[in-house]
Amino acid sequence: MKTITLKLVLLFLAALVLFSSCAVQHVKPWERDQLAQKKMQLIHDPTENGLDEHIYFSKEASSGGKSVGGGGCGCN
Amino acid sequence: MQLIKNRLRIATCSLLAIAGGAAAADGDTQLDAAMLFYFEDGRTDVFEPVLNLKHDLGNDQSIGVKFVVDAITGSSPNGATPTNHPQTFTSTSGSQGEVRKRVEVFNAGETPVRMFQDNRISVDLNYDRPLTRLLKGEITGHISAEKDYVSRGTTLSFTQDTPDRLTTFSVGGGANFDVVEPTGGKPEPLKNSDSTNHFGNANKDEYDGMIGITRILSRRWLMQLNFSRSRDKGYLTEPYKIVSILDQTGSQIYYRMENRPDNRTHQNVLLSSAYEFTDDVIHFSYRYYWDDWGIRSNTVEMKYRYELSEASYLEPQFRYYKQTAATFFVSGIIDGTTLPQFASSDYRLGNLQTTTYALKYGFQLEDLDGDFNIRAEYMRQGDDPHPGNAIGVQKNYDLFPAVNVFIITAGYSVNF
Amino acid sequence: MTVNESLATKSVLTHRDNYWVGAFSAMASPCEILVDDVPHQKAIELLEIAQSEAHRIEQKFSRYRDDNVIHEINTSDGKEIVVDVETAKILDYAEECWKISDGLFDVTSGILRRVWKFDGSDRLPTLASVNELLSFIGWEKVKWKRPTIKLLPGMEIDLGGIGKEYAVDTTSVLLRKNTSSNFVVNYGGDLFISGPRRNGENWSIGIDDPKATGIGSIGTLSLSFGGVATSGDSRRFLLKEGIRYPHILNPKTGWPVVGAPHSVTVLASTSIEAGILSTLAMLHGAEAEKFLQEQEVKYLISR
Amino acid sequence: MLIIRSVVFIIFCSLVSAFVVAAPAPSFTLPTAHDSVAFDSLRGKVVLVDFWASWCDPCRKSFPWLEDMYLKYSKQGLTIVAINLDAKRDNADKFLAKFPSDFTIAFDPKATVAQLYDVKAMPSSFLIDRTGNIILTHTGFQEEQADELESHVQEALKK
Repeated sequence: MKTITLKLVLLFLAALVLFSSCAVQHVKPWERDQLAQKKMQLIHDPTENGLDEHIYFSKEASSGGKSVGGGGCGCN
Repeated sequence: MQLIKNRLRIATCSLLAIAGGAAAADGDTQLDAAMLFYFEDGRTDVFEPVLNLKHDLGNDQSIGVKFVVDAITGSSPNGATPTNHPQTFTSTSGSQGEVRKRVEVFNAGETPVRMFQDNRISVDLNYDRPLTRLLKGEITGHISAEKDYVSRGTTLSFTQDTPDRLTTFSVGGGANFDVVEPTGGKPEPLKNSDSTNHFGNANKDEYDGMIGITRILSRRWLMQLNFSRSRDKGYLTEPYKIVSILDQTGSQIYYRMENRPDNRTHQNVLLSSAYEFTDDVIHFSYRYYWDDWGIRSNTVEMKYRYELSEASYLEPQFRYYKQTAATFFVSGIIDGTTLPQFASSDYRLGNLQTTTYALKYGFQLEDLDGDFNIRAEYMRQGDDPHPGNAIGVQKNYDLFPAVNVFIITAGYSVNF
Repeated sequence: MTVNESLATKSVLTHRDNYWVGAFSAMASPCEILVDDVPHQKAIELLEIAQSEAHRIEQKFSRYRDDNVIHEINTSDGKEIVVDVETAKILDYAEECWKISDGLFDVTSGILRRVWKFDGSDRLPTLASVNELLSFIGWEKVKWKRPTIKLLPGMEIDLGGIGKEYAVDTTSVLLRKNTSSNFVVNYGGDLFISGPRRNGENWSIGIDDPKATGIGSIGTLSLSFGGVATSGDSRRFLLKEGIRYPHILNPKTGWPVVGAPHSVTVLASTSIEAGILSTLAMLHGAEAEKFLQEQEVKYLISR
Repeated sequence: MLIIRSVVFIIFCSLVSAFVVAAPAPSFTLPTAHDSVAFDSLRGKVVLVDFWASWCDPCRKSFPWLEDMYLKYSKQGLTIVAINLDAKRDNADKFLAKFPSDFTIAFDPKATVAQLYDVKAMPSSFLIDRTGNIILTHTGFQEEQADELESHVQEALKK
């Protein structure tokens, strides 16, 4: 239990650093050229991601995290 | 020879586009297709084609439909532990009145597996639209069916941008209603596998919730933090999996059907990021998972997209996964001791590590629109073959034979 | 009403049998739009849109004006002319039509009218005078690379063969954007029908020539969707030694197409496609029917 | 709590930003493909200033629409200045080859004019009346809103 709390605290700290506005450049609307590219999407190949999620869902005890829902197979 | 009429039609379309605009705009339908071939240790083959269509409805709305077919033939460990004598399993497979009995014998030290064959078809629909200038909503529906399993689900999610569009909050929820229809009915929990009765189908429901925050950190850096929680209720046991009952020396005597709790709550925290160097992009994600079955896992995933030219790239991918065992995971139960309430020998609930290496190559062709990619992937699952809790003769055998999987994926996407 | 308004801006809107008829004159033809039931104000607005679009195209592409791009090109005397996007699209289109018709459709052939006067007489031009003109005809002699066009000195282009049909189609696109009611745009017999009437019935469109043969009805066409255009010899011809030379000139030979029908009416997706196909059918002379059957289009032919 | 407060704040902000503004349009002079365009020389005309970039998906939809507007209303006194904000001119040129246009294209790779206009999203349009006042700002491109914008253009042309 203790290690979980520790990990959560660490993640929370990471989040604080990430999402506090001081650590962040103010990227203007016209400066989104790089970010607008498909390859910069967090899930940049949704079809591939779907296939991978399906494999890991059926081969491992953990699932989810990337998007809401999913599952739905009685994989052996 | 193409009809003059048809060539005229094409020319006219681009001519009259001026009255409705300057030039033929990009197509508003996106097609993604992929085919996956999966080979596991020469014992399981999977063929899985995917077709994904997304259509722009205008006014920033879109609908999508995704078809997946999953054709599996092969075998997977049935839960029985390797032991010091041959093990024999009889399975019945029947179709339309004709019943076949199949006897399989596994040598001493071999891990028994169960043959199976299944085809799964799934259809997903989704629709998304803006609700205000900065708020978007998406609704999805899902249905899938295989021989012994039907799943139906729906999700609803929202994303809200801040006015500077640097931060996006997301929130979503979903529900899944599944029906498990084991061949011959579901067995009695922890009953002797030879004398168990089988009756009826079972339900399994899942409720999911998720919140997330995505932030633009710089012109080239995007990061996301997600928290999700799911609750599974109902029949979570694998109806065909068994647990070996051992004597004091660790030698197998008979089997019982496995049994799992009918509740499971699990959580994920996922941190993911995309960062662009001059042209290359690195994707990184870390996931921490925990549930009330005692399973904890850490997942690290990395993809590096190396741009070879304007029209091609190479993308090495790496993933490492490590989980701890469920509290009721056993490699066998000693005969005469009190039966636990729950027990499973499914290796996927034990201590487990998965390592995946992949190399993807993406390219465009001169005479054909669209993007192509092909990926070769090697995945290895394993853990200590001689765990400390092995009993007697079990110590002599490989309790966790490594699983080697080779996967080829080919993908194509085009706008029309 | 101000006096300086020219005749060209006059229009008449009448309401009959649950639809509006807006009539005006443009491109030397009577023009009208029929619009299924809309409020009066909307009908006025749509009529204004149609009229201004018809005049815009006329002004921009007529060869009778000296203030437009066609005049600039035709008086360029071998110099390069840079054209706007819309003109570029039309030139692309003309080039494509020339290609797919194997040279039968050619916007540079208009100058043949200098030697051919179809006045019913027997005064054929001399072979030499026709051949002399042929050296100034042929799209292959045009240097066209978007957005620049260069003609040989003495060459001219004439978009008369597609201008009216193009105006019908661009007007239809504009009307479609401004109303959900269905309508008919009819510019001097070239027309576009956007869809059936609200009561489910087709639009009835009168045609000039009741002697026509081909699809179904005689005298009126009953249509719910598509473009229609008619090409004809205007019953003008020359007659010499028993041979009738109709007002249909082959741009490759510079001579009339003997055996061409009086008129060909074609139904297609748009007015401009119907126009090109009907022109090509005329140029196929005695084989006009065969050509249209091969193209699998609906047509009416009058011989 | 923090998240809930942020969400409430954001929803509030998105409501507020729907207001129509009326303020004098900042003046500018920018290069075009062969020449330059000076805002001050457009006085007396209705001007639609549109900020765009080649990588912006909705801009692919707005461009044909702008061309359409130009063909329809330029005779009545509408001027369209589409200001490109690509850092690399190359990318803009490739886009323009695909979407040839008759209206004025200006280049502002350093985004100096974009900052004067406080551009909030891509694309952004500013409708400026004959007296040089911004009478409408519009972000993004949606077909439904385009019709509304067109009616504002028509009205501005009548004045």
